[in-house]
Amino acid sequence: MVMKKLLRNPLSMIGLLLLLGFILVAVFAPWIAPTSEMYANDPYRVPRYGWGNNPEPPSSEHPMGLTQGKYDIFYGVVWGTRTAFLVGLIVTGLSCIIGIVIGSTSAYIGGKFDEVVMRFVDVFMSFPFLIAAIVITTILGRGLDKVIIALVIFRWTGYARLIRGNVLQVKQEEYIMAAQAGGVSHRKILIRHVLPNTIFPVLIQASMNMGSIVVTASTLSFLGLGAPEGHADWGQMISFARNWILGTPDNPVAYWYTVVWPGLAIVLFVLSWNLIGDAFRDIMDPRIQG
Amino acid sequence: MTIPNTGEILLDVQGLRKYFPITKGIFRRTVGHVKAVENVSFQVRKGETLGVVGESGCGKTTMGLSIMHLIQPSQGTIRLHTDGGWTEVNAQSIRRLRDKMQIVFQDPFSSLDPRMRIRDIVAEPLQAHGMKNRRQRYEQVEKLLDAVGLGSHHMNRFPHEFSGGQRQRIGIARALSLNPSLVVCDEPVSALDVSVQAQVLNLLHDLQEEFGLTYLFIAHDLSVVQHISDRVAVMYLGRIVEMGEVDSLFSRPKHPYTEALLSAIPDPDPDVVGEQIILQGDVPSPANPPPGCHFHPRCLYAQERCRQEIPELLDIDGQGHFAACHYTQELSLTGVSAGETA
Amino acid sequence: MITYIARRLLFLPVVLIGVTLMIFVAMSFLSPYQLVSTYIKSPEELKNQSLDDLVRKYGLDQPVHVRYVNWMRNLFRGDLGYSVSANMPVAEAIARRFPATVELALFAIVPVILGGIWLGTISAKHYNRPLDHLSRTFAIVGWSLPDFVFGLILLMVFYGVLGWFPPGRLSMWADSIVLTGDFTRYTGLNTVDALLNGRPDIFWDAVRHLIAPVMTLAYLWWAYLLRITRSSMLEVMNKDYVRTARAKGLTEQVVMGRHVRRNALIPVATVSGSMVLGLLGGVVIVETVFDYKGLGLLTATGAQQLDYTLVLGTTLFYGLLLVLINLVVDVLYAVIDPRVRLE
Amino acid sequence: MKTKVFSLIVLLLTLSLSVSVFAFDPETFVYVGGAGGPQTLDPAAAYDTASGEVIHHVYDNLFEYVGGDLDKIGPMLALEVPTVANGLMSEDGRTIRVPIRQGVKFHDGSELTAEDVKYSFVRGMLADPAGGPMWMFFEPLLGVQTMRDVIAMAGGPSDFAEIDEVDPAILRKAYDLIDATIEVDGNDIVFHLVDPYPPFINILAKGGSWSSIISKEWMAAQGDWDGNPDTWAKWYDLALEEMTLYDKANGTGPFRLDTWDKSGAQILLSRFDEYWRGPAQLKSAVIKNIPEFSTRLLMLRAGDADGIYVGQQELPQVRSIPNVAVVEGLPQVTNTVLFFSFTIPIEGNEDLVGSGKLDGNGIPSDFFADINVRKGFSYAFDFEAYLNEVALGAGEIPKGPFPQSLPYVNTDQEYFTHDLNKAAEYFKQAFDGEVWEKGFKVGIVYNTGNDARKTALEILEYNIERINPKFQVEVIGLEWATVLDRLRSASLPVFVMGWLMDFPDTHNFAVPFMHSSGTFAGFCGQGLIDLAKEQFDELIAAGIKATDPAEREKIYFELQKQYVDLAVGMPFMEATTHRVMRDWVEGFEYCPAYSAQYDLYYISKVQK
Repeated sequence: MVMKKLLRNPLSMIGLLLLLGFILVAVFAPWIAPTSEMYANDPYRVPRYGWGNNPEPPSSEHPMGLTQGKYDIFYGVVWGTRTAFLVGLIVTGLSCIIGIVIGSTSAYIGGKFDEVVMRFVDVFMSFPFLIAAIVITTILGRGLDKVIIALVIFRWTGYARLIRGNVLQVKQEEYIMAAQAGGVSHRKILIRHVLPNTIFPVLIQASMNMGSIVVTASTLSFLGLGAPEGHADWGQMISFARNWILGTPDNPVAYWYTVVWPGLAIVLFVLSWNLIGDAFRDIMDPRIQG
Repeated sequence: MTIPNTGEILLDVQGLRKYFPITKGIFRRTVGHVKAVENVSFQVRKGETLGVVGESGCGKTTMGLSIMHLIQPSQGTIRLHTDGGWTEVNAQSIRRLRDKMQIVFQDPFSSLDPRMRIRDIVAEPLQAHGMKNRRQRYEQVEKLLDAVGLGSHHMNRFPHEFSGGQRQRIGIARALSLNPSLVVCDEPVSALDVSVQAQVLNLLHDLQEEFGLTYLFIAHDLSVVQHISDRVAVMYLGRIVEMGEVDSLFSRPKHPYTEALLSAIPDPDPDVVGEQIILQGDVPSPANPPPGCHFHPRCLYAQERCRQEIPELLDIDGQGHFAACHYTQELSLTGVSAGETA
Repeated sequence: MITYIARRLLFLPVVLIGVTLMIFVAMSFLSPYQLVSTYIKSPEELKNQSLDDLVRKYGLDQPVHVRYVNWMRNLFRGDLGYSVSANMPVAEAIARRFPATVELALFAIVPVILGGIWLGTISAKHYNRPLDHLSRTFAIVGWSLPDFVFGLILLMVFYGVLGWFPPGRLSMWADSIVLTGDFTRYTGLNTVDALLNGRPDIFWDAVRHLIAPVMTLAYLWWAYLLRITRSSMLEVMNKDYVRTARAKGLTEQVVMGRHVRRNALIPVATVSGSMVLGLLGGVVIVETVFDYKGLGLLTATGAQQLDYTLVLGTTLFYGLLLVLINLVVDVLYAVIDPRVRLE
Repeated sequence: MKTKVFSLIVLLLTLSLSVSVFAFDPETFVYVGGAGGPQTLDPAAAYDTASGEVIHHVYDNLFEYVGGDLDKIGPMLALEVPTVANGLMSEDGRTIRVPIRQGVKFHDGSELTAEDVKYSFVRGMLADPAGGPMWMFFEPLLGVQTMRDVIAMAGGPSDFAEIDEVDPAILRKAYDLIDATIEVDGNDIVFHLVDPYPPFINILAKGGSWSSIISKEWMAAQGDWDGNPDTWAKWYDLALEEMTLYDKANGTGPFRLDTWDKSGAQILLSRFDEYWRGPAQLKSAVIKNIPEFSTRLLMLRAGDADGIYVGQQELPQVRSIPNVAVVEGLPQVTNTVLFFSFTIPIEGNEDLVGSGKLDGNGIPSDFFADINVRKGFSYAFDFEAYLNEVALGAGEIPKGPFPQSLPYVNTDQEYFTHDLNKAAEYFKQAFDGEVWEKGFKVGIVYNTGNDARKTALEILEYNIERINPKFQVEVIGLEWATVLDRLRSASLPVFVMGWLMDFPDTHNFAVPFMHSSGTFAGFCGQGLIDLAKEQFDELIAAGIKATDPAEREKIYFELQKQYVDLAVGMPFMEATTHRVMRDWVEGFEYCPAYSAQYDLYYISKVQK
């Protein structure tokens, strides 16, 4: 039913198609952009075609051109799709799980425990996210895994708060008491009754965040804290473009390809998630059912 | 009307209290308590139905939930007679006792998990009590549904596909699934249409006979209680103010509050114009109950003594009709005859 | 309500201690020689230097808990320590840099809110029609663009090509006036100070430097506000009183203006608080691109150089700010919406 | 609709107001540097280029290089350059007399005396802030490295935590030791060197922030040390910001320090009108720091900046900008080297050494102690590709550890070339053929953010993996802090680092690269330290004491040969530098010894 509604809405339709496209690219990356001989043992390393720094415009060999450091943009964009899904899924998945477990337990148990946990969440939320991410990646070192850790540490709190609010509401429902009266254990009540009735808004929120995680990761790349240099990662590809966006004085778009391709990938990826998420919200939101 | 079973006692409640703290200030200091249930003692005999009535907020639901240990009572002992012995109902024993005590909730819309199928809702207590085999469970569910007047074709549906009365039947089926001896019915029909109310009440009545159930039947409406109960307890501001056999209580109320409640029952015969007693004022806050008899500000017969002294709940006639009123002997209160209401 | 506020303030120290404790815990992962990098910032500075002497001199070999106790002790004396990367005491660095960020946030919040509401209204009015799709797509694109990309493009267009909005906070000539004694810096907000000093030229100069970063921030945040405005407007539009108003034959403009928008704005007002916070804490990139010397940039550079005294000081400050602003938002919420009661 | 039109008009008005007419200011020079401002402005503590940028213009030195030529030293605050020929330097080179120029004014109006000159050096040595440049005076004057060593010479401990722990009598004795090395004789000042030290005059020359001349009276007036032999310890090894000259300055230079606007990351300098050589043409100068290259570039394009810092790799982007002059190929005395650690700890180092054994999945601790391995690596590197593609031709391939612009460097020394066959030959001999047979896996490290060095390592990786498929090289970027930490325990099997001269003498490269106590020996493990002690230390000591140029040449030729023969490290780049400025900037003078990008004294702006 939800699917039908999604397909009927032109925006979410576009979103679904885009997402499908990205999934296909990610799955078939080894065929779309075969791993180069140069880095045969690590397909996520973008091959370089020269040791110089200057970008090179698209050619028949390099359909999207070479970006700063002579990295092949096409290869980076294709394999970057995998990285985007990987980072997005892991970060969203982990922070969702942590947030849901902590948030729902805290709300379900309530009382002093809830109070303590929420103060704990407050502490995490008191860090400006980007600064906190910088501190963590500076301490842990550069690398995608570190970025993921940093993102998870400061993302779960949002989910925890969201689900806590929902659980507090659902907790009042009589069916919870009914289950208790039926002798069902608290753990089972939480899993079987509380979570299924509270988790949906969190999942939608999470899907909306899938896209923005890629943007955040690219921001960290911009600050020199993202994926290791040369790793197929859109954020990094686009941060390679930072010095070239200005073009030359007589041709401001001289290096358009350095920013357009990876930029387009990010924008479309985020767009696809957001269009779906947006439509989802419209569908699920009982308030705007006219 | 069944003759009250004067046999053994199933549930024994002594000095039950449930206080909710009122906190104030920065440090959440406890500055007082809402005494939702205050020193309530009563017994329920095996096979009988004890009706509990009172206005909303009088603590009857809290009492029911406390007995079920769905909320933690503040004080008092609750004992259940099981397998030829007494078991105290407390936080430790309650898990074991769940199959002996069950509850039917007030709101059939909120008491069923909207995301579960009927078969799973009804089977859940079975599963929790160790019935591992899914087939067996569903067979049992089928029987239960049948017993409450629903068919097996309902099993795979979700709650939102049912009407209120049907949902309450499902709730009852769930309560019966463990084959309990005591069922607390927490206003099971108050959320239903009048036409459906009678059906559900009849069902409960039939089930009682079929399964030999004992009911603690909570309602805010005396007319509902009249039919199903053997005995009735009337609660006011957390205390039982009168308790007795249904006939005796209805025809010869011993407490002015009961009298007022009785007078509010609409008479089916339009020619009989009963004198209705309108209670003055609102129910006082249980956080700050009036001194003396809690009912005195609204009582037509209140005397000086009522303002100062809390009356004890005493057996007035030596035959199990209790009342908590200083002047119960002096007053002659009007009741209704048992057959009078529909 | 006063009790509520007091209670929340009571938890402030708990949060602040938690925040600083976390940084110290994170720091315990670092060796003294990693911390020395605050003083030797690059391989080129690695001359005939004895790392051990530096470790000893700055007490970097002390265990983390000892440093935490020392830091706390100094904190109670009002001393936040000295920031090597900022070349000044941490407290002074915050006092100097924060006004810049505040100024940017204040200037940004206006177009963010107005634009967001405008877009949201369009979307709601044309629910599920092309204009709705258009404005939402427009906003989401803004949200999907890494801000450094958009910022650099704006910088190129408005400074590189048109020469209108230069980077920095002030032009050179204005800077030299502001830095001299004749110009009193009351607030640290250049625009305000310029007006207070009766210098409209400096005011214009400051505004000129604010436009491009503000544009970047605005485009970034529009999607968020559009979303909220749109859904709350749709909700209100389905309400009976709005239907009644329509049925009465009121013009669409009146219905929208008087009934829908006003009621739909309550949730918008409540998210503004968190937006101010986001703007105060999350403008690192914009500050970097536009060389806008604010607190975010300072902290980010400090963090990258492992200047932990600075990071501690600023996170403490941000924590304080966050708790206070959230409190204000809660209270405002209760004031705006009579249905809300503060427990 | 009306409101929209109205707001549009307001907007347009605002925009038109905001378009300021570009104003050319011929008397102000704006330089925009990259990341990081000065750490301190104190000449005795400053050791970073950003500090030198300011100190250069505020202070003067005793000598300077004439016309930027490192071989030609002329007087500045001195009246004459001491030589044996003019009698100001003793035959043995250990006593150096320097007559001080009279009538030179400090910015506060006071006049320079010989006493000020002595104070400048003595105060610097006594303060000796950790990590500072003062070793350059301790070495020639006392033959030690730090003030701690001097206290030890005076009979005290050298490992004290606080200087108060040291007996005041010993402190006084330490003071006397230092005091005796510099003597005021009328208007002259006399240095007494413990041994001959040919580059001593270079250390004193312009470009070296550490030998800036400060005013004793003014310092005392600021509450700093007044020359009292018994109180100096109060100013010993203070934190940078606690030092008086941290953000204040009173020199004799052509510009005075107006403001160090720390929160705005800019420094304002203004012309000192009573400069002894006559006032500069520029009235003021602004030195800013903007880390973001694009922002700097746009400022240059717009003419808001007269000169900006541009990294080597970004150079192609500025070459074609109209009205911008790019001066390229400016010589520097520097060397970028690929170092090997001879003794690598295994534990906790698994990300780089793998299994820690020679089993194809790692390297043993003494992997690079085998000369064949080092030579294999060295011959595998593609020097030409790096020079031409990465450095874009800006520099030279070295012939050893000493930059070829220095004296006593053998430019005919035979050096490594890109030769994979030779590399294979050496790898086959390494560990008696075991390396070739089993292969290895090693992580080689650069500090993140340095793209050129990363590329150098990737070139190495690419070539080595082509030699034998069992050879696995992984290029790993580590944060600078981590690099520093792991350098200290010599944990990095292979790393790249550069050395920029302090003073133009071969000695300044021999020590860090080859001496057992040099900066890099410590990072290359006990294996190299032992080798250095045995083979290099004595030669290096002899080299600096030798006064006869022919003798020095012989020694340094030998050191260079040994370095290359033993493949101690692999120097691969002597980079030149460049300056990027608007073409209205005139009078640009360059000297490799300057840490400042421009010598503002000579600069003027002429609109074309």
